[in-house]
Amino acid sequence: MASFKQKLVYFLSAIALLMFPWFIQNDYWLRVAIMIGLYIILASSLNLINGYTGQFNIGHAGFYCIGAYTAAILATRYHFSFWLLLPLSGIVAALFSILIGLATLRLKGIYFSMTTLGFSEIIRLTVLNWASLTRGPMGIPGIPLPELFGFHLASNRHFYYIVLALTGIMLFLSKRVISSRIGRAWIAIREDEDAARAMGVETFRYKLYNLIFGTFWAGVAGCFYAFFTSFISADSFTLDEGFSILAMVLVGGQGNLIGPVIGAASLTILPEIFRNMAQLRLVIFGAAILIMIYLRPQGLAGSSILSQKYHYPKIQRHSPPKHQGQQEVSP
Amino acid sequence: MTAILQTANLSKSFGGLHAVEAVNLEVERGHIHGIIGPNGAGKTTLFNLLTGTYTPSRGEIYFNGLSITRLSPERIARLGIARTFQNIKLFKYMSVLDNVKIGFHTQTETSFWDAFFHTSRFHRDERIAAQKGFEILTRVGLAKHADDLASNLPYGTQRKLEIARALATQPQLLLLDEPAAGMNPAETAELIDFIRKLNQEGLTIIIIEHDMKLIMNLCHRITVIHHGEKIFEGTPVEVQNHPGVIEAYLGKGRLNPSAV
Amino acid sequence: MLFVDNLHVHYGLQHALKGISFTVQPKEIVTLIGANGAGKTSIVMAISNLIRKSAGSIKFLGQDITQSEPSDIVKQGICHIPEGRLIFPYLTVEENLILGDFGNTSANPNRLNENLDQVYQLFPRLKERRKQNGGTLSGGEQQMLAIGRGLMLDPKLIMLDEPSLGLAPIIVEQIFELILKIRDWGKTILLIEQNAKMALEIADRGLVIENGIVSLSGNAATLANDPGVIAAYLGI
Amino acid sequence: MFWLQQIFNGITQGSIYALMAIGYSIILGIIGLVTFVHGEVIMIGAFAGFFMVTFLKANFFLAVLAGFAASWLLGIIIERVCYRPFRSGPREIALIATIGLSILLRSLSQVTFGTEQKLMPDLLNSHFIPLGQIRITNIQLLIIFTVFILALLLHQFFYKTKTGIALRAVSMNKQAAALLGVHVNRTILLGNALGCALGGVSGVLLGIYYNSVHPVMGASVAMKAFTATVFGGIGSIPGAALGGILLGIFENLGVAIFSSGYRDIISFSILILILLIRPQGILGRKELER
Amino acid sequence: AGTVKIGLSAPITGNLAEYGENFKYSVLMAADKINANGGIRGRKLVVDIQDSKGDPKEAALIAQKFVQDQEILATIGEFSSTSSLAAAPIYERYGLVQLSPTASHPDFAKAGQYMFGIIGTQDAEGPFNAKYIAKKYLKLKSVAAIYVNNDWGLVTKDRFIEAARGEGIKVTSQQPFFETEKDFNAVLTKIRATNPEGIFIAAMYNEAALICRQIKKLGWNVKLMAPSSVFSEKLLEIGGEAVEGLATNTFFALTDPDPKVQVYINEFRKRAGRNPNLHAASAYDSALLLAEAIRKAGFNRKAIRDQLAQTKNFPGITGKITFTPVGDVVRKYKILVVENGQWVVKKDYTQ
Ligand SMILES: Nc1ncnc2c1ncn2[C@@H]1O[C@H](COP(=O)(O)OP(=O)(O)OP(=O)(O)O)[C@@H](O)[C@H]1O
Ligand SMILES: Nc1ncnc2c1ncn2[C@@H]1O[C@H](COP(=O)(O)OP(=O)(O)OP(=O)(O)O)[C@@H](O)[C@H]1O
Ligand SMILES: [Mg+2]
Ligand SMILES: [Mg+2]
Repeated sequence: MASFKQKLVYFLSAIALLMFPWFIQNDYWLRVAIMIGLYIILASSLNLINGYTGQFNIGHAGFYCIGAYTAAILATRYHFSFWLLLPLSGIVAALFSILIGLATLRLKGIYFSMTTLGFSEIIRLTVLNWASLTRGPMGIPGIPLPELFGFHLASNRHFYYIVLALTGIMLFLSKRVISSRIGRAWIAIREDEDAARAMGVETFRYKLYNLIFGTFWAGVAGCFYAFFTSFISADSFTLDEGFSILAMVLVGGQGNLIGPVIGAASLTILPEIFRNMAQLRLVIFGAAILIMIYLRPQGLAGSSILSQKYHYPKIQRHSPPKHQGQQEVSP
Repeated sequence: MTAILQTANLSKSFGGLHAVEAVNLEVERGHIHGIIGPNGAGKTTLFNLLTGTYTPSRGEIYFNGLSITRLSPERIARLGIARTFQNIKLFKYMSVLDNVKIGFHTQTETSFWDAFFHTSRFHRDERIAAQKGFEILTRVGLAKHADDLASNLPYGTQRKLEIARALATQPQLLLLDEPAAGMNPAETAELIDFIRKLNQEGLTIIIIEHDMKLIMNLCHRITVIHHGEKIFEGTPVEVQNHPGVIEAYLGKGRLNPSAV
Repeated sequence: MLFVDNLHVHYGLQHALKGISFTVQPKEIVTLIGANGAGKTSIVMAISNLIRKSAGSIKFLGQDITQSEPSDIVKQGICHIPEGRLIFPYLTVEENLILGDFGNTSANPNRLNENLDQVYQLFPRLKERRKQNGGTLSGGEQQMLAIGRGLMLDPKLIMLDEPSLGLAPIIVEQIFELILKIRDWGKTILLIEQNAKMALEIADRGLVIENGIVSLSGNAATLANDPGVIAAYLGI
Repeated sequence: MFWLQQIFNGITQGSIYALMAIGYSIILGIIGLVTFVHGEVIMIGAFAGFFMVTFLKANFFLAVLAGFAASWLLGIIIERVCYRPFRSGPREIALIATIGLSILLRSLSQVTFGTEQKLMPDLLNSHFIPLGQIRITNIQLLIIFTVFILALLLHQFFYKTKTGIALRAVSMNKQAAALLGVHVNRTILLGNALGCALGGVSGVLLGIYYNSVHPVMGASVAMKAFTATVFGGIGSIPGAALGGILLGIFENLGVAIFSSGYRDIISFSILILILLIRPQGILGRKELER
Repeated sequence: AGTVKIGLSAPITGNLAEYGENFKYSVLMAADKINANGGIRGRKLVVDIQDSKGDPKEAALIAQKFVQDQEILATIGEFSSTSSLAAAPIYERYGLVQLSPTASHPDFAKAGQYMFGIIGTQDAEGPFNAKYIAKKYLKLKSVAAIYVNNDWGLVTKDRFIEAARGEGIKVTSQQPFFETEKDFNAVLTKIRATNPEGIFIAAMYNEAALICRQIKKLGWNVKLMAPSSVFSEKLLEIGGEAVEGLATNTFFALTDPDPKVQVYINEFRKRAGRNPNLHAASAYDSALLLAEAIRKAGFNRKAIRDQLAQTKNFPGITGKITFTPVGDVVRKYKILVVENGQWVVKKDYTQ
């Protein structure tokens, strides 16, 4: 149970987040804040997969893409409402993850990563090729504004509160799952799959659950993004997009809930701060990533557990030969 | 007395190597059954077969009379067989208590729904895991380490934790693969007492060990494996006096005072 | 030939070694005994410079090797056969052995083959399994391989970390015989053992490590009769 | 005829993938993790070759050598910046370092080399060599030949020389290697530099084959290198070579049968299918179960 | 006496940086020229340059930044139609002009009252290419198309193919490729099997040059044509002999005797170290157009938009610019052909 002091901190930050649009009378920074929220959902959902079960998904953008296109297509052609599409897009993304998972979850390490990468590209290229469904490279413009009780949610403020709520719900539910039997099973799988099975953990099933839960939120994020920008195209779901989500998770610190939040925030804000650097902007951004991990290798918010992992001395004690052989090659 | 575990013609080969060859094993309920044999004889492979980590090339395994031959490790664990590993396989970056809590996986049923809304089932499950987990830790003397990271424990203590974790699954049959490896004689003596106590509480145990003091002190029956085949089975006394076993395994005992 | 002086090691906040000092004379067998987690492994790891020392110095044959690269320490003639064996799982037995030659600085052009033959003679089992991947060997076979690999180096000092771990009694017997034989070849041995009784039987001197300090040291026979040692490490 | 030509195109393209994959596979083996900076390694190699050719009027071999040397140096830098400082930590950290360095290098070379595509002169006076009915250029043949020789040499190196065995040993267990007298830092440096240098050579070949070099040319080809490596099986040099060539063939057949839009869809799908049947890649070693 | 600020949103870094750079040089040149002549209504023109990396998401973010900054009166950008379209809803909602020098997607100008494009849409260019280049100049009876698989490439190809069919030209094959591709052998071998007389290459100059080279390497003698995007010195440099005879169209020519064009070309060469291409010229005109509109309308976003919409026969270096009611420009194209390694305007075929 959270201590009183912790509760107070939660309460105050909740107030601050709720008041934020009133402090900041600048729609640009508000938009940046919305993008941060979006990326928090994406990075946190990826962290659920990579950080908690140790599967190394590097094609998260694929699920994000599915969510966005599901929402865009159903909203523009069949006039589904935003509120229905939020969960629906998540479900569609999760359905795809079941497909992928059934086929590939038995693969280990890099091989699993490779299939997620391949999947992400297959999705993007299919979007580009299947013009009758997705308008191909033309993208889908004119995604309508969400409505609430007949009232159009048009302003950035509205979107801010929507994404704030989504992020909150996502983190809250994640926290609850993580600290339950399910989350423990996930972590056990990350630590040692054989041992987890010997404890009766149906590792395949739990990895699948994990993938479903993680990708569901990527789908939800996709739906939010589609409605927020009102125009989407395949350009927004490249491998690079997937890598930058991954970078957020790692810079923030994986395997704990706050890490990706901080990672997403800092990697979204940094490029904005460097805006005036013209051509040097990305040079500095790259350098900044390097500096951040030099300063805090376990991630900006690396948990105490992971930092112990990091300070672990050169020899892993008593590690059996299998592990030396197997783990060497993993992403 | 009835057999809790039986194998018929159990075999496993890797490429051309017959690691386990036509082994017929029968373990009585309530016994401590020892498995000994030279290095590379196939003992660990046998355990891996019994727990579903490997699928047999031939033969059958029966647990409580039911065939478990091709079941997955997790199914077998649910049926009541728990094990420890020769190469310790703890959940390194989890706390000691959390390691044991995983053991309750099969006895709890929190679903996503329960976790989201903290239903009564969730609370019940968490209570079970925490309370019983702590009980088990207390029993093996690890309670004071409950919040430590498993990987920070000394080697011998890690072995204890592995046993504790296996016990948490509430097994009928416990397989221990070299539990005394890396322990000094004093610690081994402590371990012997502990295993005996578990057995007296009704747990059937199969144990692989090279420490003859432990084996001879504990086991009701001993199976000797050599080159994947069962070469002898009998009581400790019979085993110690069997010339084939002495030649293949025990040695002359000249430099080996730990053998009783 | 080996001087360890005031060695300190920290793991994070944990102070694992708190000022260990001892020496090893040429051609003797010195054994380190102690409970689990007493710090025995940490001592040899620190000597090989595989873990960071917080303080202390180590001299070997008059040379200061406190901060030398692990690979240079090997080349000075210190062979460390680690706990857990650390076999290369995807190299064949023979390739594993060839690697043992890496730190060998002798000028003899045939030394590789000669040493290989010697090791195969010592462990016929390894010869049988020459082409098999190290990772598929059984525990005992891996221990043999690890020792054989160390001998390929033709070292002056051999540090063995629990060589009997997980071995069949008959093999343990052989390994202890082997240790004596290796000493007879003129090598110096630093032996870590849980099986204190056997270790003290073959050793010249012994050190008892407790909680990161040397609590007792002396002649092996004397230690074996010390009531405290008997109670704590030799069992009933 | 049409198919033969397509397959042959695939083999040529595949040989370049193969060379990149071999380099990638060495790095993957020795460092033990995916690197995201390999595209920039390839690009820097290509630029080194380009500058050699345009400013020093060098010939083919010097250009290749320049690519090799430049990327070798870059390999050393990468090892110092991305791998060594984080060797004792979880490997994801090094991975993010390669992402950072990749962004940095790519944009830095845009700033220094200019943003535009550069023309790589036709060094070899490309012309056709008639071979039955299919058309093959001398460059295609040279590329295939170079890759073949390199693959052979590397295989010998890794299995027959002590340094090669040491490289493989270090890729499995650094501590154990150190205990045997292998200078681990130096070996890792060597392995990474070698893998990068091969990337540099493939960069030069790419530049010559397509007559152009570009600061952003790396990213997409590096993905191919990664794909080919996994396809062929991690840790196997012949596997990486085979993976690269098969990838090239599948891509070209994919275009021939469907359309260019489906090129990567086809090759990724085949890759995933193959991994389902052989989870360790075509020639990859099966993981030990112990 | 204060400043007048306009925004420029362009890919300054990232994969499209090459194109963004052209924008930057030209727009800054235009600003310098205007300021040298006393600025706009006595105020100095300053350009706020923001880098979008070519990422639609960033383009939208920049749009938000621009609309927020009350000093910014109008903006130039984006390079690609995708990015321009992603930013369009924001410019429209807040009422700020987005004038794209290059977006030729027919949907772009339609995306709102505040969207203007001056490159001319493919609705006009496609028919010109089919009728005058394919049919009249090259006298093709059959043609195949290879196009970059993005919105621009697709539209360019579609409009051309439609028009070509209308002219009675047989279309034998249409094959897409992706921006990052370098190896066109497979596609070309495939197209070649359909045996067209000519090939229409809907690509930017870099890729077009590589495609021509690979066509040449296949030993394939086919007539080459392409949309105006290939007009660049780079095409000649990278394409070499392989682009000889390639026909395209333009409304901006380096050989244009108009002194203001020549002044621009010289100045650009001085700054960038190379000749300007169509994109660059178009960006220059965009800046001049905005300056003119601001001069006439005053410092009000809405007024500037209204003024811009009424632009008639504005004398740009790319020809006379008149906006259609939607916000597009109908261009007058000339045929442009590579002859002896030079771009040559074909007078006889001028429309
Ligand atoms: N996955 C595998 N692939 C190939 N061979 C294997 C595999 N697992 C075990 N073996 C071989 O099977 C034989 C039996 O091994 P096992 O581990 O069962 O021996 P063990 O009796 O447990 O020995 P120890 O007492 O040393 O642990 C050994 O020769 C070993 O090399
Ligand atoms: N990598 C590590 N991280 C944290 N603590 C460690 C680490 N390695 C060892 N320790 C701690 O340092 C102390 C000494 O360990 P060491 O391995 O040297 O003991 P040992 O005497 O060799 O024990 P064993 O008989 O189990 O091999 C122990 O308390 C152990 O928990
Ligand atoms: Mg075993
Ligand atoms: Mg130890």
